[in-house]
Amino acid sequence: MPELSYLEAIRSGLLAEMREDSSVYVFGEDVALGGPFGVTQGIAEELGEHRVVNTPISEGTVMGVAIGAALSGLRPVVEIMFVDFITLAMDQLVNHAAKLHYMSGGQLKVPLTVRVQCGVQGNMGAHHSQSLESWFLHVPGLKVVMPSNPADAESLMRDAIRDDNPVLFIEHRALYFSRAEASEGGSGLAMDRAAVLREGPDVTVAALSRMVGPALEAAEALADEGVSVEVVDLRSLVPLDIDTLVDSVRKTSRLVVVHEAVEQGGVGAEVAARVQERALYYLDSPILRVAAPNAPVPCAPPLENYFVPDKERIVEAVHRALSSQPS
Amino acid sequence: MPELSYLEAIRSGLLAEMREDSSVYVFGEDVALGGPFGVTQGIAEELGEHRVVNTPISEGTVMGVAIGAALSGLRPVVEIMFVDFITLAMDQLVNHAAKLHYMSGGQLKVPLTVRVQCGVQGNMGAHHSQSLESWFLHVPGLKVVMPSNPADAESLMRDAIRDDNPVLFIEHRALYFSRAEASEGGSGLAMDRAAVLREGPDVTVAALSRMVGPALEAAEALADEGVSVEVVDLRSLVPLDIDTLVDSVRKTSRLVVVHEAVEQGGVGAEVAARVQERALYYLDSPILRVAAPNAPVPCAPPLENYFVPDKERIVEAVHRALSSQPS
Amino acid sequence: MKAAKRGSTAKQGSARGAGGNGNRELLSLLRRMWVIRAFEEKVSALYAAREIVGLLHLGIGQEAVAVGVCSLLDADDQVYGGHRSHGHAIAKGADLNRLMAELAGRVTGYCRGKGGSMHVVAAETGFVTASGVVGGTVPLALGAAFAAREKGAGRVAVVFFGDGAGQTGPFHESLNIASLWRLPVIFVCENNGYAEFTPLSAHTKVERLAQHAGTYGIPSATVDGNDILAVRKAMGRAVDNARAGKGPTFVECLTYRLRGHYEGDPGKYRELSQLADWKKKDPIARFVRVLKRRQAASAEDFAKAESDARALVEAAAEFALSSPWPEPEETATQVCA
Amino acid sequence: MKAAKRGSTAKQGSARGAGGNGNRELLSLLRRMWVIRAFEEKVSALYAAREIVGLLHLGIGQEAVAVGVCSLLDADDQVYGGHRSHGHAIAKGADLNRLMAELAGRVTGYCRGKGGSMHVVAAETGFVTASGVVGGTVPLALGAAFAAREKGAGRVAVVFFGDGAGQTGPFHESLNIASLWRLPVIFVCENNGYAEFTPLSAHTKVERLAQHAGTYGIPSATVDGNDILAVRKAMGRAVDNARAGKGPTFVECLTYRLRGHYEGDPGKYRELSQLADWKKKDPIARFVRVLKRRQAASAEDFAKAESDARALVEAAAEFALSSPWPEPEETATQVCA
Ligand SMILES: Cc1ncc(C[n+]2csc(CCOP(=O)(O)OP(=O)(O)O)c2C)c(N)n1
Ligand SMILES: Cc1ncc(C[n+]2csc(CCOP(=O)(O)OP(=O)(O)O)c2C)c(N)n1
Ligand SMILES: [Mg+2]
Ligand SMILES: [Mg+2]
Repeated sequence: MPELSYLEAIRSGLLAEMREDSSVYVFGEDVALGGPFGVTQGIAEELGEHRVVNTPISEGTVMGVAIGAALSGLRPVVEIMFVDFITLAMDQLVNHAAKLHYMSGGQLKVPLTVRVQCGVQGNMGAHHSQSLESWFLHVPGLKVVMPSNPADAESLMRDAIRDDNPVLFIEHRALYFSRAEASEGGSGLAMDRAAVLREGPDVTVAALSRMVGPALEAAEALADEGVSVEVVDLRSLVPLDIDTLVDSVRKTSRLVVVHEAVEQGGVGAEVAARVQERALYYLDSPILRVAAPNAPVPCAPPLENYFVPDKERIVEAVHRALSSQPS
Repeated sequence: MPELSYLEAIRSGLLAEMREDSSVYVFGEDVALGGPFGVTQGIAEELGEHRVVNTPISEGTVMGVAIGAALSGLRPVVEIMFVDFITLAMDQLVNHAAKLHYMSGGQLKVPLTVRVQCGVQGNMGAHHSQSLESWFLHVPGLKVVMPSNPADAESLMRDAIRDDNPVLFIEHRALYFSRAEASEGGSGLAMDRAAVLREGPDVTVAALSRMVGPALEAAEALADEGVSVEVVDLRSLVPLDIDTLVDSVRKTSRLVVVHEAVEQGGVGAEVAARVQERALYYLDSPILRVAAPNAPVPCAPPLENYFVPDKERIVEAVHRALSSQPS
Repeated sequence: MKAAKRGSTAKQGSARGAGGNGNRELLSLLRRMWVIRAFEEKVSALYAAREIVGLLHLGIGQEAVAVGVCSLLDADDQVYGGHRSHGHAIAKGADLNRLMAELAGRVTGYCRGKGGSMHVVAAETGFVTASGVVGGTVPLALGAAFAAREKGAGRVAVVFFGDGAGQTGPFHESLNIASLWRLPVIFVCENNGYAEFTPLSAHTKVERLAQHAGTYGIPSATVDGNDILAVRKAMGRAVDNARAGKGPTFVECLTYRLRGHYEGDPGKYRELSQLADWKKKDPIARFVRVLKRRQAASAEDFAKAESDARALVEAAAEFALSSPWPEPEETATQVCA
Repeated sequence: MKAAKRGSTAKQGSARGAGGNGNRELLSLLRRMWVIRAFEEKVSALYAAREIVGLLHLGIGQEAVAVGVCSLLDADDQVYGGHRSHGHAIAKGADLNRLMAELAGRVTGYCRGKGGSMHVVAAETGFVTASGVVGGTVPLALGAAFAAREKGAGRVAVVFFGDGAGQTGPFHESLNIASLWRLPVIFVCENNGYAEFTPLSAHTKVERLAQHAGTYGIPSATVDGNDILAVRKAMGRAVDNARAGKGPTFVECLTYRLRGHYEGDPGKYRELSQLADWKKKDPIARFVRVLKRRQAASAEDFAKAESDARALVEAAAEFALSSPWPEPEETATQVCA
C-alpha cells in the first residue's frame, strides 16, 4: 500500500467503502468541510454533500439518527469529534445501538460505525484529552477497535463499516500525522486479532493505540541491555484476542500492559484478570500496568507530559517485572 | 439501631442529614411524592417542598443543576431513577462534577451525592436492570459506594452527603425491602473500608451489593462441606479497600470476586488486577470472577434468572478455585 | 395471517391518502381499537393473576391515537414507540399471538422473550421498536426518515411519545434536526397530562407542546386525541406533507390514560372525578356514538367488533401461555449480529 | 490588587441598578474592553511565538458583550462561561496575572496550570467556571441561580454561551427548568453567526435564538452585541427582574469573532468582505465614536485607556512567563477535595 499517514489511511478506508457501497453515509460536525482534523476532507466533493452530512452540536441525537438510519438499512459512520463528548451520546450508544439486536431477539441489526478521536495531544485540557475505551468493554453488543498505525487504521475502518454490529472506532489524535509503516505483523489481520509486532522470550508488553510506539521504543532500548521483549498490539478490545496474549505469556512468564487511559478501571484490568485466569501458573511476576495516573488530564505542559506514559516508564516496568521475586 | 429495611435506612440517613443541615436538598423525578419506590416518602411533608424538588425528565440538566448548586454551597442529593438513565447525565457527572475540583486547581468543590438504583429485579428488561458501577471506577474525582445492607446504607448515605466530593451512591432495587440486620462487621465502618462479614482460612469471596447475600449463603453451604470461606463486602469501590482484600488473600491464597454486572470490564477485573499485583506469590489458584454473562439484561423470567449470579454459581466457583492445579 | 389482514387494512387506509371515511373503513377502525382495548384488558388480568410479570404500562383510553395514526400508514412506513406502546404495535399490524407471547416471556414472542413490554419490536410490520428510555426513540425515527428520504420511495417515519418526553433534550435536538433537514418524520405526542405521578404543569410552563414545533416552523396541530376522526384528519395532512417532501409535522393528541402509570400504581395523585370525566370521553364509546349517529353500522356490528376482538385476544393469551419458555442458554445468544 | 479594583468597579456598576451612564462609568467600560482586547492580542502573539500552547479560542470583537453584561453584576453574582471565555473572566474581575499565568501553564495561574484556556476558573471573582463542553455550563448556572434564590440575598447567575450551544439538548432542558422554577438566571447568547466553520443557518432554521425563550414565556431581547450600551440596556432589565424574583431573561447579542474559531484556524469558510464589514463595527472603535460624540472624555483619555490596558497586559505576560512551572508531581494532586 502507498505510504499514508494514519489520518489519510482512515480517510482512504472510509472512502473506499463509500465508493463501493452507496449506503455508507457520514454524519458529524463540519464533516463536509473535513472536520477539524481533515479526516473527511474531499469526500463531499467526490461523492456529494448528501453522503457527508454536517450536523448541529447535538451529539446524542445525531448518534440516534445514525442508529435509526442503520436500522433502516444504511451503514452510517458517525463522527464524535472528541471521545470526551461521547458522554452526551451514551444513552443512544449503550441503550439503543448496543442492545437492539439482542432485545429484538435478532429482528434488528445496527451496522453502525462510530468514529471518535481520543487521547492527550496539544495541551487541550481535561475536556479534550480523555481515553474512555474501557467503558465500552463493559457494554455487551458493541465492538471496539483502536488502531495504532496507518495500515491497521485503513483495514480496521473497512472491517468496521462492513460489520453488522455497532463498532466504536477509536482514533488517537497524536497519531494522525504519523507515517510509521505498519510492521508485517500488523497489517491485513482480521479485526479480532491482536498483532505480535516483535517477538521475544523475556517479557510480553501488550500495548494499545498510541502506546504501541513507546512500547516498541522500550523494546529497542531493552534489547541493548540484552532483554528481549515481545510486543503485542491489542488492536481490538472487543473482541479481545486473549489467546494471542496467553500464548505469549506462557512463553515469557511476564506481562506488562500499557495504555494511556487512567489505570483504575482501565483496559489493563480486564487484560490482567483474563490472563491470570488462564496463565497464572506460568507467571513468574505480577502482571504490571503502565497507565496514566488516576487524575483528570491536566493542561500545563509539564503536567501533561507527566500524565502520558512513555518509553522510560515502560522500561522501568519491565525491569520491575524481571526483578520481581516472591517476598 | 432499630430494624429498618434497606429502603427505610436510606431514607433515615438522608432525613437525618437534611434535618441537621439545611443546605441539603433533594432533586429528582417525583421525589416530593416519594419517587417510584418511596425512598423520599414523607420528607417534603416534614421539611417542606422546597427541600425535595420534583424535576422534569431532563436527567442531564438536573445533574448539572445539582452540580451548580453544590458549587454555590448547597449539598444536593440528586436521584437518577435507574442507573440505565445515568447515560443521559454522563457529561455533567464525568466532565463537570468529577473534574472541576481538579481542573480549578482546588478552587471549586462539588459536595454532591448522586442516588441511583441499579440491578435486576422484576423482569423490567434491558433498559431498567443494568449495573454500570465499573464505568465510574475509571472516572477520577468520583467516589462510588454500593451498600449491601440497611446499616451500611444508612451510614454510607450520611458519609456521602458529608463528603466534599461527588459521591455516587448506588442502591440495589432488589434489596429495598430486605431487613437483614447488618452484621457487626458491617456497621459503622468508615466509607472507605471493606467489611469482613465472615472469617475463614480456605477461600476469600469478595462480593458487592446484592451479591453479598448469595455469597454468605454459599459460605454457609460450603461450611457444611468443611470449606471455610472468608466473605468480604467491598462496600466502597472508590476508594477501594484493597488492603483488606490483600490481607485476606494472603491468608486464604484463593479469591473469587462476585458481582451482578457483566463480567467483561466489570469491577472484578480491577479487583483481580490489583490483588494479583500485590499477592501473586500467595495465590494457589487463579482469581475467579462470578458475574453476569456478557449480554444485555433479558426480560423473560428464565433468562433473567439465569443472568443473575446465585449461590450455586458461587459455590461452583469456590470448588473450581479449590481444585485448580498447575496444568 | 391476522397480522397480514390488519397490515393490508392499514394499506387500504393510506391508499386513500388521508384515509377514506367509508363505513367499512370506519368499522375497521372501531375493530382495531377494540382489539387494542381487549388486548390490554387481558394483559392487565394476566398480570393480576401473575401469569405475566414485569413493568407494564397500558394505554387503555388512548387507543384512538394509535389506531388513528397507524390507519394512515403503509406497511413499510416505519413506526417507533416508547414504554407504553402495545397499542402502537398492534395498530401497525403486530401479530397478537407473538406480542402476547413476548409480554408473557415466551420464546414464541417477537423478541423470543428478551425484550418484554417496554421493548416491543415487530420489525416485519414496520413497528421498529419501543424503548424503556423516555424520549429515546425520537432521534431513531429521524434516522428512519433520513433513510426513507435517501431511498426516495415516499416512505415516512412516525414516532409516538408522551408529554413527559417533551422536556427531554433529545426531543428538542430532534425537532431542530427534523426541521433543518426537512425529514419525512411525524412527531405524534400523546399528551395524557401526566408523567408518572405529576401533571404536565409540574414539568413545564408550556401549555401546548406543539408550540415547540412552531419555533422551528414545523407545522403542527393539537387535536382531541380521544376523537379518532380528529386524529386521522391531522395525521392525513401530516402524511401527505411528508410523502410530498415537505418535511416534518407535529401532531399533539390530548388524551388520558384510564389506568395507572404502571400496572399496580395506586394512582393516588389523580382525582377520581377527573378519572370519571375522562371515562365519559372513552374513545371507543365515543366513536360508537358517532357511528351510530351516522348509522354506519348495525347494533350487532358493534357487538361483534368487541366480541371478535375478545376472541382474538383470548386465542392470543392461549397461544402465549401454552408456548414454551426460552432456554436459559439463550441468555447469552444474539448479543452480536 | 488589580482584581480588587476591577471587582469594585463592577460593584459600582450595579450599585446604580442598570448601571449609570456617567462619563466616569462609560470611560471605565471602555477601559475594560481595552483590557480584554489587549489581553487577547497578547495571548495571540504569545501563541504565535509558542510561549503559550494549547487550544485557544479568542473573543476579539465580542468584548462589548462581556463588559456590558458584567458591568451590571455585583462581585458575588455568579458567572459561567464556555470555551471562549477569557473576556468573560476579565470582565468579571479576574486578575490578569493569574489568568495569563493559567494560559501559560504556570503554577501561579488560577488553576495552577491544570485548567488552561477553555477551563478558566476565577472563583473569588464570581467567575465560577468555563468549560470545554459546548452548552456544558448552562445547567450549572441554573444550579447557581437555584442556590441564590434559596439563600434569598438577591444574587443572580449569568451564563455566556454561543449560537452553536443553542442546538444542544441541555440548553433546551435548561430553558424549561429556568422558566418552570422562575430562577434568577440570565442566558446571554453570544450569537457570532458561526459554530466552528459553519454558519448558524447550517445548524438551525431558527433565525433568532431568543425565540426559544419565547416558547417558555421567558422575556428576551435580541440586541446589537457590538453596541455596549445596547447590551447594558437589555442586561439592566434582566438583572432587575432576576433580583426582583421575576425569573429568567434571555439576552441574545448579535456579534462576530474577528479572529478564527481557534488560533491557527485558516478561516477559509468566511468571506474576507464579511470580515471587513464587521471590522467596521468593532465594538471598541464604535464606543469611542459614541463617547467622542458625547464628549464624554478627552483624546488622551482614549489613548490612555488603550495604553494603560497594554501596560497591564505586558505586566501580566511578564508575570506569567517568569512564573515557575507546576511540579510534575502535581499531576495527581487535588483529584479529591
Ligand atoms: C430517560 C428516562 N427517565 C425516566 C424514566 C422513568 N419514567 C418512565 S415513564 C415516565 C413518565 C413518562 O411520561 P410521558 O412521556 O408523559 O409518557 P406516559 O407515561 O404519560 O405515557 C418516567 C419518568 C424513563 N423511563 N426514562
Ligand atoms: C459538546 C461539544 N461538541 C462539540 C465541541 C467542539 N466545538 C468546540 S467550539 C464549537 C462551536 C461552538 O460554537 P458556538 O457555540 O457558536 O460558540 P463560538 O465558538 O462561536 O463562540 C464546537 C462544535 C465541543 N467543544 N463540545
Ligand atoms: Mg404522559
Ligand atoms: Mg458561534
